[in-house]
Amino acid sequence: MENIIGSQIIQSSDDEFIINVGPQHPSTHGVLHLQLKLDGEKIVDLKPFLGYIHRGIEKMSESLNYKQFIYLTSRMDYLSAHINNQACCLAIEKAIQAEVPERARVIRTLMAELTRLASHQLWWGSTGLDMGAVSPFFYAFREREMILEIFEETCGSRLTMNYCVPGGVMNDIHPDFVRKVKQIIKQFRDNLHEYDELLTNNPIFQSRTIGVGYLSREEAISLACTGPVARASGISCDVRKKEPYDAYDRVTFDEIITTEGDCFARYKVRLEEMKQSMNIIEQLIDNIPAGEYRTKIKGIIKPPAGEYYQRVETARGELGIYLVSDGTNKPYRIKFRTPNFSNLGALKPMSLGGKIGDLVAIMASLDLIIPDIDR
Amino acid sequence: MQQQPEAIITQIFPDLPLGRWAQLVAITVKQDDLYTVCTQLRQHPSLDFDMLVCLTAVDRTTHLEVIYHLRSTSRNHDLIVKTELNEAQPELPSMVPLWKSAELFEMEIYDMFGIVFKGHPDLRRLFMPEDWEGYPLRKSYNANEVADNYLKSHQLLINQ
Amino acid sequence: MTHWIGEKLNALFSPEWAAYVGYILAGLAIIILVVVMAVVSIYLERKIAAFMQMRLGPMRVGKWGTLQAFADVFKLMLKEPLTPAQADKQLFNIAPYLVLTVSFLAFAPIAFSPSLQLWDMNIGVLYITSVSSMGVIGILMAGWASNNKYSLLGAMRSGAQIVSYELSAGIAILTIVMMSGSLSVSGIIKSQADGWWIFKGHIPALIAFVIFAIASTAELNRAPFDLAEAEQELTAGFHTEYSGMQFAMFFLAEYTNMFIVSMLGTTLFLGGWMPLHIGNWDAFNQIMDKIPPFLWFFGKVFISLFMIIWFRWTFPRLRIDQLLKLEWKYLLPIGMVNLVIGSIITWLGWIF
Amino acid sequence: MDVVQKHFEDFPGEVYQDKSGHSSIIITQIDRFANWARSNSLWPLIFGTSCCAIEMMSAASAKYDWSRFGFEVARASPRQADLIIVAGTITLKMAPVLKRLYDQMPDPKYVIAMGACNITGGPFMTHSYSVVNGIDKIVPVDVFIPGCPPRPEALLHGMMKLQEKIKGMKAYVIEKPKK
Repeated sequence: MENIIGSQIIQSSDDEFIINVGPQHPSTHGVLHLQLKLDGEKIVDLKPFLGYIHRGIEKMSESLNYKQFIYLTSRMDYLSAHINNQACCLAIEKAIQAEVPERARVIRTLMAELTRLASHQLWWGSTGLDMGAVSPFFYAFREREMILEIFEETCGSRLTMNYCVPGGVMNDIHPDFVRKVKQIIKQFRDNLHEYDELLTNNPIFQSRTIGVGYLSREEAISLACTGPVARASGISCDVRKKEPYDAYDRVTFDEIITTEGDCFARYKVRLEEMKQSMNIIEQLIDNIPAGEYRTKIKGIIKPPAGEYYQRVETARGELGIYLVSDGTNKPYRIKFRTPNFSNLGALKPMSLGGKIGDLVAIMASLDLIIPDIDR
Repeated sequence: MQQQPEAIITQIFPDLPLGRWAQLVAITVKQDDLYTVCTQLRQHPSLDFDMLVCLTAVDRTTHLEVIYHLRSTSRNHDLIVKTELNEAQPELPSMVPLWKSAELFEMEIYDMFGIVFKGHPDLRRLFMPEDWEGYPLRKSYNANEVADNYLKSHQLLINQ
Repeated sequence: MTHWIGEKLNALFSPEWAAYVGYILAGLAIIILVVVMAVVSIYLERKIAAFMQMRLGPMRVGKWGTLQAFADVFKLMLKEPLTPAQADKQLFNIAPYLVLTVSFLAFAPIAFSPSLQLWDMNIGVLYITSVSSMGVIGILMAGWASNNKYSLLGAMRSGAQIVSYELSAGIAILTIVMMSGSLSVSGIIKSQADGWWIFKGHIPALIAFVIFAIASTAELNRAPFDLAEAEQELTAGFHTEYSGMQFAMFFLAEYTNMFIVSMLGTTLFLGGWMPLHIGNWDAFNQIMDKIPPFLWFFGKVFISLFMIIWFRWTFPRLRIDQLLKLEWKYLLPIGMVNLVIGSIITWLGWIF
Repeated sequence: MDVVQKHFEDFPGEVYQDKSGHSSIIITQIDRFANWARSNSLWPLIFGTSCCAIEMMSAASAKYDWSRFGFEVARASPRQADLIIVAGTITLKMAPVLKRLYDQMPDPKYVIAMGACNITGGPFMTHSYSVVNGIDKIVPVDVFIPGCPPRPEALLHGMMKLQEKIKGMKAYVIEKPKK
C-alpha cells in the first residue's frame, strides 16, 4: 500500500517543498490531484494526476445501444447535463437523418439556457467560497433551487435530467412552465445587483483576481481552450454563433468577448453570459410553437456505417462528439472532446510563479468539473 | 458558417488522397511524413491551423487509426488529418512543439491505446493507476470483473 | 458581593490560608466565565452566520438550538485523541494547552465592574498586550510538531501575520494610553467618567479605534485575514492533525482571544463599565446610571463581538502578500502619524 | 432492563450490542448522554467526487439547510470529521485514498454511502473496468442512500436514520485489538 497516491516524486533540490493538493481537497471541487513544487509560497512546478473519477464512459458506450449511452453523458459534466444529452441526441439525429419537430427544438434550447444559468450560478457561489467569502454561496443557491424546481416539474429529476430523447424530448412541458420561467427571470434580474454588491465590487475580491492568472490569446488557442476561458482572452469560439443548432439561429444574442484574459475577465464574461442566457429565454418563452414534441422513432436505432461529428456549446466550452458507427445497434467508437479537458491544460502556464492563494483563484475562475476531464 | 478548405489543400498537397470524415475535409497521411505535413499546416500563412481541437484514435482491429482534428481560428475552417498504424509497435511523433494542447491528448491516447508518442515531455498513464497492465480502449481488452481482482491484489478489501 | 465572600473566608481560615482559597476561587470563577461565554459565542456565531445566509442555523438540539454548542463540546470530549506517528509528541501535546493558558492569563487585569476586578495592577494594558503576544509560540509549535506540510505552511503564515499585526495594535493602544495618562485598566476607565475616549479623543481616537479593530481581527486569525486555517488553501491550517479535545482547546482559545480583544477594545475606547453620559442632560444621565455597570460592560463586549462575527461571514480572504503589505505599508505609517497627532493634541490639551 | 432494547424495534439495521445485552441504569444514562452528544453534532468531511456532491451542496444550502440538525461544520481534514459522506463514484484509483481517509478519522466514525454508485456501482456497475461496485467492500458503511443523485431530502432522511442508529449504539465499546 505504499505507492498509493501519485508516488512519482519530482526531483527536488533541497530547498524546494513538494505538497499534494490532493484528491480530497476543498478547493478542487472534485478529485483533481495536483502535485505542486513550491519555493516558499511561490509555485515552481505543477503536475496534474487524473483518473480518480475515470469510469471509462467511452468503453462502456461501446457495449450499450444508441438509446442507452446518451444518459451516461449527463454524469460527465453534471452541471450542463441537459446540454450533453442534447449533443448526443443531435449527433444521433444527424446520423439517422431524423426530423425533429419545431416545438422540441425550442424546448431543448430553453432547457439548455436554463441549465447554463443554473451552472453559472453554482460557479459564482463556489468562486466566493474558494475566496473565503462563505455567504455568496447561499445567495447563489437561492436562484438555482428555483430553476431546479422547474426542471423537476418538467423532467422529473433535478440534476441529471435525461430529458432529451433522439427525435425530440421525452414529454411535453408542464402546464405552468411558461409562467414559472417568466417569474424566475424577473426575480433573478432584480437580484442580479446583489451578485455585484457581494463579490464584483468587493475590493478584496478584486485585489485577489485582477491581474491574476493571465492567459494570452495565442496561449489560449494553442492550448485549445474554449468557452468563457477562451472568450475572456479574446477568442470568439461560441458554437451557438458558429454552427447554430436547434433554435439558436432564431434568437439574437451577443457573444461576450473581452481581451484582458485574467481571472476577473473570466468572472465578468460569465456574469454577462448569464444576462445573455436570460435574453435568449425571454425571446423564446413566449412563442413556443405548438405541435408534436417528439417524432416517434420506432425500434432499434441502426445508423448507417460511417463517422458523424457534432459540436455543442456547454456552460464550460465546446463539447465535440465523434461517433463512429459500423451499422450495428451499438456505436463502434465514441469520443467525447470535453471542454474541461483542454481548459485544465491552461492551469499550469497561468499559475506558475503565482502563490497558493492565486492557484485557488485561478482554479475557481477556470470552473473545472473533474468527471468531465476523466470521463 | 464553416468554410471548407478543399481548394487550398489540394493546391498545397496535390499528392495526398483527399476524403471526407463526418462532413469534414480529411487528408490521409502516412506515419513517417506526418510531422512535416503538420508543421506545414501549422505555419503555412494561407492555412494557419493554430488549434488542435481533438486527437482521437479508433481501433479498427486490422490497424489503429489516429485522427487529428485541426481548426484555424483566423481562417475559420476545419481539417481532419488521418494516419494508420499497425498494432505491433504503434509509434508517432509528438505534436507538443506545434500545439500545446497535444500534451494532454497524447497522454490520454497513450494510456488508452498504448500509442507511444516520441518526444513527449511527460508521457505517463493519465487515467489508469500506474501499475495497470493492458490498454482499456483496445477492442481486444475485456472490461468485465477487472475491478474485483484489482481490489484483491492491492489488499483494499475490508475483510483482508 | 466579593466582600461578603472575603468575610466568610477570613472567618473560616487563618489570613494567609484565606488568601490562597480566595485566589483559587477567583481562578475558578474566571474559568467558568470563559467556558460559559465560549459556549454562548459558539451558539451566537452559528446563529448570526445562519441569519446572514438566509437559513435557520441549529434548531433541533435545544429549544432554539441552544444546546447545540454543548453537544459539540461534549462530542469533542468523547473523541479518540490521535497523535500522528512521526509527530514530535511533547510539542504536539503541549501546544494547545500553551495557547489556552496564554489566553486565560490575559483576564487578570480586566475590570468587569467597579468592584469586580481580579487584580488591579498599575501596568494592566502592558500586561495584556505582552501576554497575548505569546500565543504565537503555541501556534508555531502546533504547526511544526504535527509533521504535516499543510500545518507547517499554516503556522508560518499565522506567525508572520500575528507578529506583524502586534505592532499596529500596540500603537493604537498607545495613543489611548497616552491620552488617558495611565496604564492601569481602572485608571483608564476612571478617566472616561465624563465621556468615552472614542468621543473625547475625537480624530486620533477614532483612527486608533479603526486600526485597533483591523489589527485585532488579524491577530485572531479571523475574518478577511484567516490565512492560517484557510480551508480552501491548506485544508485546516495549523490544527490539521488535531482531533477531539486538543482541537477543542484551539477552538476555545480562539473564542477566548475574541473576548479578550473585545474586552480590551471596550475598556480602552468605549469606557469599560462607564454608563453613557451626554453632556449636561442630567435626567438622561440619571436613567443611564440605573443600569448596573457590568451590564454596560457586557453589552459593549457583545456589540464588538457581533462586529467580529459580521466581518467573518462577509469578507473574502486576503492573500498573504496583500495582508503583510496592508500592515507594513498602510496600518503602521498611519498608526505612527496618528500617534504623533495624538501626542500634540494631548500636550496642547485639546481633549474635551 | 429493557431501556435499550425497546428502542430498537423500529430500527431495521443491525445495532451493535454487547454479549450480555443488558446494562445497568448508570451505564445506560451515560450511554444516552454520550450518544445524544454524538448524534447531534456530526461533522461531515468534505468528500464529494461527482454529481452527488452537488446534491450534498444543495442539502447544505439555505432551502434544505442541514445545519438545523447540527451537521453544519464541514471539516476539510479527516482528523476533525466524524462522518464521511461518500458522495459520488469511487473508482479503483480512488479506493486507496478513501480507505486511507477512513483510517485517518478518529473513532467513533460513521460512513454514509450516498448515491447508487456507492451502493452497487450504479449506472457504471456492468461494462466498466474501473468502478468499485459498492464501497462496502472497502469501508464499513452505516447508512446507504439510494438515488442517482438522491434528493437533498433523501440525504437528510439518511442522516436522521444515522442519528437514530447512533442513539441506539453502546457508547463505550471495548474491542480487543484484532490479531
